[in-house]
Amino acid sequence: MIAPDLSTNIGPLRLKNPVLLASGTCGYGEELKDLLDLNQLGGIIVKGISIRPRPGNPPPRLAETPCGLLNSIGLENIGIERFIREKLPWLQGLKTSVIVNIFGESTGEYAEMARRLDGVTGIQAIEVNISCPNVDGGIVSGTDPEAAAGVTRAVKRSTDLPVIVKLSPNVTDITKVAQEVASAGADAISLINTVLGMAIDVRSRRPCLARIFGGLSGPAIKPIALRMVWQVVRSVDIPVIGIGGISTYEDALEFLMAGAKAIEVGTATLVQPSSAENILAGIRTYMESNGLHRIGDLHLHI
Amino acid sequence: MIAPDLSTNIGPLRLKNPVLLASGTCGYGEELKDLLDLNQLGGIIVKGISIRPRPGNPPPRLAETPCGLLNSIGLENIGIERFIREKLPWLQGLKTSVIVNIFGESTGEYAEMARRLDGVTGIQAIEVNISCPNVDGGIVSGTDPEAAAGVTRAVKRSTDLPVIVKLSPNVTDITKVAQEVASAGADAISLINTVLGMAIDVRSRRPCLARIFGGLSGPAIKPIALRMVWQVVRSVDIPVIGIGGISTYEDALEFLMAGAKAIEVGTATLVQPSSAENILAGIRTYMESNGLHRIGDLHLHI
Amino acid sequence: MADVIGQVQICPDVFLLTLRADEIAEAASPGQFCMVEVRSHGDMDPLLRRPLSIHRVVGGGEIEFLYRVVGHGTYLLSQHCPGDRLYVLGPLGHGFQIVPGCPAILVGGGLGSAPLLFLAEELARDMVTVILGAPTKEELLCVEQFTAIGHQVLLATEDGSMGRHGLVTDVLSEVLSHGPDPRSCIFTCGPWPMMRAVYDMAHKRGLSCQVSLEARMACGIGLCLGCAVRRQDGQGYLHVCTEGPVFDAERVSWEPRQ
Amino acid sequence: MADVIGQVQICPDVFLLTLRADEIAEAASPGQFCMVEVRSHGDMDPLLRRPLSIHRVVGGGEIEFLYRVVGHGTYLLSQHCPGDRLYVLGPLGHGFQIVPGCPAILVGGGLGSAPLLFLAEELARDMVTVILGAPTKEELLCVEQFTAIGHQVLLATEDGSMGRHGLVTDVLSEVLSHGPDPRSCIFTCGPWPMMRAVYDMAHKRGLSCQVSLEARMACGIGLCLGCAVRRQDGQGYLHVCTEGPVFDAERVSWEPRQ
Ligand SMILES: Cc1cc2nc3c(=O)[nH]c(=O)nc-3n(C[C@H](O)[C@H](O)[C@H](O)COP(=O)(O)OP(=O)(O)OC[C@H]3O[C@@H](n4cnc5c(N)ncnc54)[C@H](O)[C@@H]3O)c2cc1C
Ligand SMILES: Cc1cc2nc3c(=O)[nH]c(=O)nc-3n(C[C@H](O)[C@H](O)[C@H](O)COP(=O)(O)OP(=O)(O)OC[C@H]3O[C@@H](n4cnc5c(N)ncnc54)[C@H](O)[C@@H]3O)c2cc1C
Ligand SMILES: Cc1cc2nc3c(=O)[nH]c(=O)nc-3n(C[C@H](O)[C@H](O)[C@H](O)COP(=O)(O)O)c2cc1C
Ligand SMILES: Cc1cc2nc3c(=O)[nH]c(=O)nc-3n(C[C@H](O)[C@H](O)[C@H](O)COP(=O)(O)O)c2cc1C
Ligand code: FES
Ligand code: FES
Repeated sequence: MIAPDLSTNIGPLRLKNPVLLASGTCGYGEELKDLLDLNQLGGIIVKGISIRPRPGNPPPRLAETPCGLLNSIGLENIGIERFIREKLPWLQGLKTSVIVNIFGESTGEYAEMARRLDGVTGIQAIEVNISCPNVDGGIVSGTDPEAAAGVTRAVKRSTDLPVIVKLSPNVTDITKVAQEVASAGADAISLINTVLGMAIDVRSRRPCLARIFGGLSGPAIKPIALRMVWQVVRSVDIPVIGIGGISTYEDALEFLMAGAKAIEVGTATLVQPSSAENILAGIRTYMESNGLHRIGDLHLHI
Repeated sequence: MIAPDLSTNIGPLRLKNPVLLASGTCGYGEELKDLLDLNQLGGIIVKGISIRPRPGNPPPRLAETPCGLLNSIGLENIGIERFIREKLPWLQGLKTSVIVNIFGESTGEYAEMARRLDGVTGIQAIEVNISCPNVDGGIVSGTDPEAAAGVTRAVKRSTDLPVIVKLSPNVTDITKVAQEVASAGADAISLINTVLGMAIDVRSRRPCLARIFGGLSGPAIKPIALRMVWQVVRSVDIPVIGIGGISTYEDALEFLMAGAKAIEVGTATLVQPSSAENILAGIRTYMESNGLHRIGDLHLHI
Repeated sequence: MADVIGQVQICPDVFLLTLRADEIAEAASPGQFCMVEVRSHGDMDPLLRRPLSIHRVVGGGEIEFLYRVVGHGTYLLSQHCPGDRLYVLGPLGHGFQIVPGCPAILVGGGLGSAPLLFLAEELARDMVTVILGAPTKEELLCVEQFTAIGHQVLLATEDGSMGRHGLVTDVLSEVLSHGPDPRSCIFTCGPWPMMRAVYDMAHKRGLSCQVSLEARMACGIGLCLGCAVRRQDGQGYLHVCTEGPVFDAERVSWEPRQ
Repeated sequence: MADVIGQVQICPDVFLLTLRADEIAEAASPGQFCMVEVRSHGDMDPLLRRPLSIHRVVGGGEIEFLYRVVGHGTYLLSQHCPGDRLYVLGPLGHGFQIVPGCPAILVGGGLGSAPLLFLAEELARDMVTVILGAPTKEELLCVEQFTAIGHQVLLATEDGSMGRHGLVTDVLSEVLSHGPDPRSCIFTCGPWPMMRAVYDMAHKRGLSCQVSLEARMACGIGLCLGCAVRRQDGQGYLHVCTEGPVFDAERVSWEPRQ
């Protein structure tokens, strides 16, 4: 038996395997160092950063729902300068791909961050979050195909790093946004970010989150995410990274079978820090026992 | 202690209490007669009917997902004439509100059905399904505000029955559709219908549903539904009926607190046929022990 | 609500669950099924109950289910112990139609013997041939129970470890080659390809054949219309929970499933 | 993975869970917590683990949690029996900072005594006053355990069924009215309004006060940034799981929560 080749190409970015940690659920990597061997994974996408530090939203920021998690963190982060100074050095020691997730309040801010990251050693790609539901105006650029394309173009112009654009699921037609982003030059698309939701605490008679709405993640959203990945894979020519509720290797296989070239593990890491390792091991075993040699062999052609 | 008044007005339609059975999950009522006392409930919304009988989609039509159910029934139904002849007589014997859910392939078909139901005894209202994800073209009128308004106007013109328009969640901005539908004269809005999703069986390496995509229902979608109900309640002046993942009385209270005037129980009835009764009992007890007199008292004003 | 009375592991993946459920036991007939809760109360996942055929009704209001652990739902079910209580809805659906006085041939593959034992017990006084098959001897189920009733029991295993080396359909073909009574009824339950082969043989010889079908179910009582199977006449679909699970095989489309 | 060694119901809603977890027992210090799995393996719901303070470390690598069943998660936890295994992540967070030689006043309301017992044991050789309160006598927890260590234990119940008729803060106010050692440290855990009142008293008298805070947590290890509480200095938020759960009360904003 030949050991399967788990490597996968996300446009110009080569990953040693298709299992990534999703932004906002793995901190800046170091928090996980005793709990998970990051070097085994395809890569890590660090917590979304912005130009200036952001304090985030007032608490409560979390609520649990059936098979799901609502969050309204509000992109709390230390800002791009402190990230480069304080967090990147540790990440540079990793033997896996480091992808930086960026969020801007304007096209200009996105471009500025891309420029700032360009040429910095230890960063293999940028993931552009145009879809955060938890900051004012955050979701707009993710739901308007034109605006999404504008951000994509600006970022592409400002960096030579591979650019992955991360889409919001809170749209009528995800394929339109995907096509615009692809035409605008994105190297890859990742999806989905969280689904806008809310919960009410009937004991206290108040919304569970201080900001009322939050982003839904976890197994509950997996069918929605998988449907959108399936649609986008069939409507653009660039690689697609699948995200949403992936907790087991079977979940990951669903996305790879739908045509995703890689997957990101989000909420599952919060629940069980070593989830990504188990998922990777499960994919490998499945490919071995089904005689599949390459990640692409998993893709269903229907 | 004064017993709480559970009655609620959905525009011109007065319900004895806010608990309804959702279309497509309670058959034509008779199937439940030994399992649930329909006369205790606020009303029943029968399986969606169309002008002509429809065979529905090929199997498999169902798949289970975490805390959710995917279905692609495809509106299998016996058509409006056989419904009136064969199913309505039994429903006429009920002492609860009977609401007929209609689906048309064109605005004309919707109007024709509304006309056909107008004046038929034993029907208290029409629920207009502009949002079925499981039939070709079904979702379009639900995601295009203009088209939704067109269907609403046509139905309103064709009947004197109260008209409830049921919205699809698969849109970027639910408030736009809601506002259009309200301006077009709808007496009430119900939401949400199912969320478009899919699942893949990794053993057989095939999509779980023959039609690949299906509608996601059940507890998994509750946070999405609640968020949309909250948004719509705050953007239109007509009554809103909340639907989506309601399984317990706490779930129902979340929707009533968000401002819904009534709720529909869907998938929960499939799982446990008497769910609606338990939910109703729970609402009553909660109101009693919190000294609330009317359904409207539950509404949070934030 | 039914009390769990027993949960016995029969072979590596197969369990026998006994529930106390007087009303179901009273009303049940062979081929009917129940929707059985698998999760613990208050849990939300897995959402749906699981359909299981009534394997037997035993003295004093008890019902038995014979089931294989194939996924999370049946795994959870196997974790329930005496003392637990489960929601069970049943008996549901249309079972086997017994034609009194006609010889019966029961053909079960693997877990397909689950509903057939109940039938065999009801047929106790008739002429009955039971044909059971499985991949290996270990997976042959209920052989003693069928034998105890006094019926003729013929066995087949794919590895030849017990009975005939081959498939149940090989045995059936031999049985039928002796020119069976034309009033014979075949009753079958098992994997789809097996039932299809059994139907083909019955159809060729003009024998009546009743099949117990499976389909994904959400409600089990006709509410969701999810449990559709194609009709042979092309006129839409049959619903396994209300019109079945046992059907005259002539009504069902045996086209390969997509 | 930790083995469940014991699960004892202490009073109607409160359970004492004992787990075998050598490494956690070895490393734990008072005030730290663990993220404890509540569901059964393979289940998806409830999704998250639950944060619970380490109540005690007992001989031979065992840890105890004292917890109240308040919702579905803690209910499920209470259903786990010896023989079960649970995923447990810990010890997590920053615990109480013991200042050797300084008198300590421990103030616990209701379940707030959970983390204080471990602290009391570590403080065994110091001057310690323990003040415990609850609505009723039945809900006063661990009184014997605190007494057994040899500390002075003062009690208050809201219905007067045991100790002083009133709140723990009434007792604290009396204790402090005697002009306490200015080096005294107050350690407190309990409902937010109680901790706030305790902080106010300490602040007025210039005494150091450490509070053990709660917040909704998803990860417990600094990944999600969900467990934020406002800083007193207005400069954003503290994170309960990594910077706490025990904080110098002067760092925390005591503005009423929205
Ligand atoms: C009327 C009827 C009677 C049945 N009687 C028995 C019986 O007596 N003994 C027995 O062992 N099994 C019986 N089954 C099948 C049983 O319902 C499924 O094995 C069970 O639902 C699987 O649940 P799971 O969560 O363990 O598997 P899942 O994780 O849901 O699925 C695992 C595999 O099992 C198959 N499966 C799942 N659910 C169903 C379903 N509802 N129908 C058919 N296949 C399914 C899927 O294709 C999948 O590949 C019956 C099914 C029906 C419809
Ligand atoms: C660091 C830390 C240590 C803790 N130590 C203990 C302890 O030793 N003993 C103990 O009984 N409890 C402790 N708690 C609280 C405990 O985590 C919650 O009671 C538990 O998570 C509730 O879960 P549930 O599913 O039963 O309730 P849910 O159904 O989730 O909620 C029921 C109620 O409990 C409250 N609640 C739920 N989760 C949390 C949470 N993570 N933090 C705070 N409140 C919550 C909610 O406001 C809600 O009204 C601690 C919490 C933290 C953050
Ligand atoms: C607590 C939390 C914080 C998140 N922060 C970010 C972020 O900073 N940037 C981003 O692009 N996505 C963020 N996400 C979204 C996730 O990366 C992921 O897209 C989403 O959670 C769906 O995947 P999952 O179901 O596996 O969690 C966050 C999600 C969670 C739960
Ligand atoms: C099996 C099934 C069939 C349905 N059929 C219809 C239908 O005919 N017409 C309609 O308007 N909605 C239909 N729905 C949608 C439900 O009425 C409801 O809007 C949706 O399931 C969300 O609610 P729930 O989570 O409580 O099930 C159907 C849902 C299910 C699960
Ligand atoms: S399972 Fe619902 S109709 Fe058959
Ligand atoms: S709980 Fe996740 S950061 Fe504190």
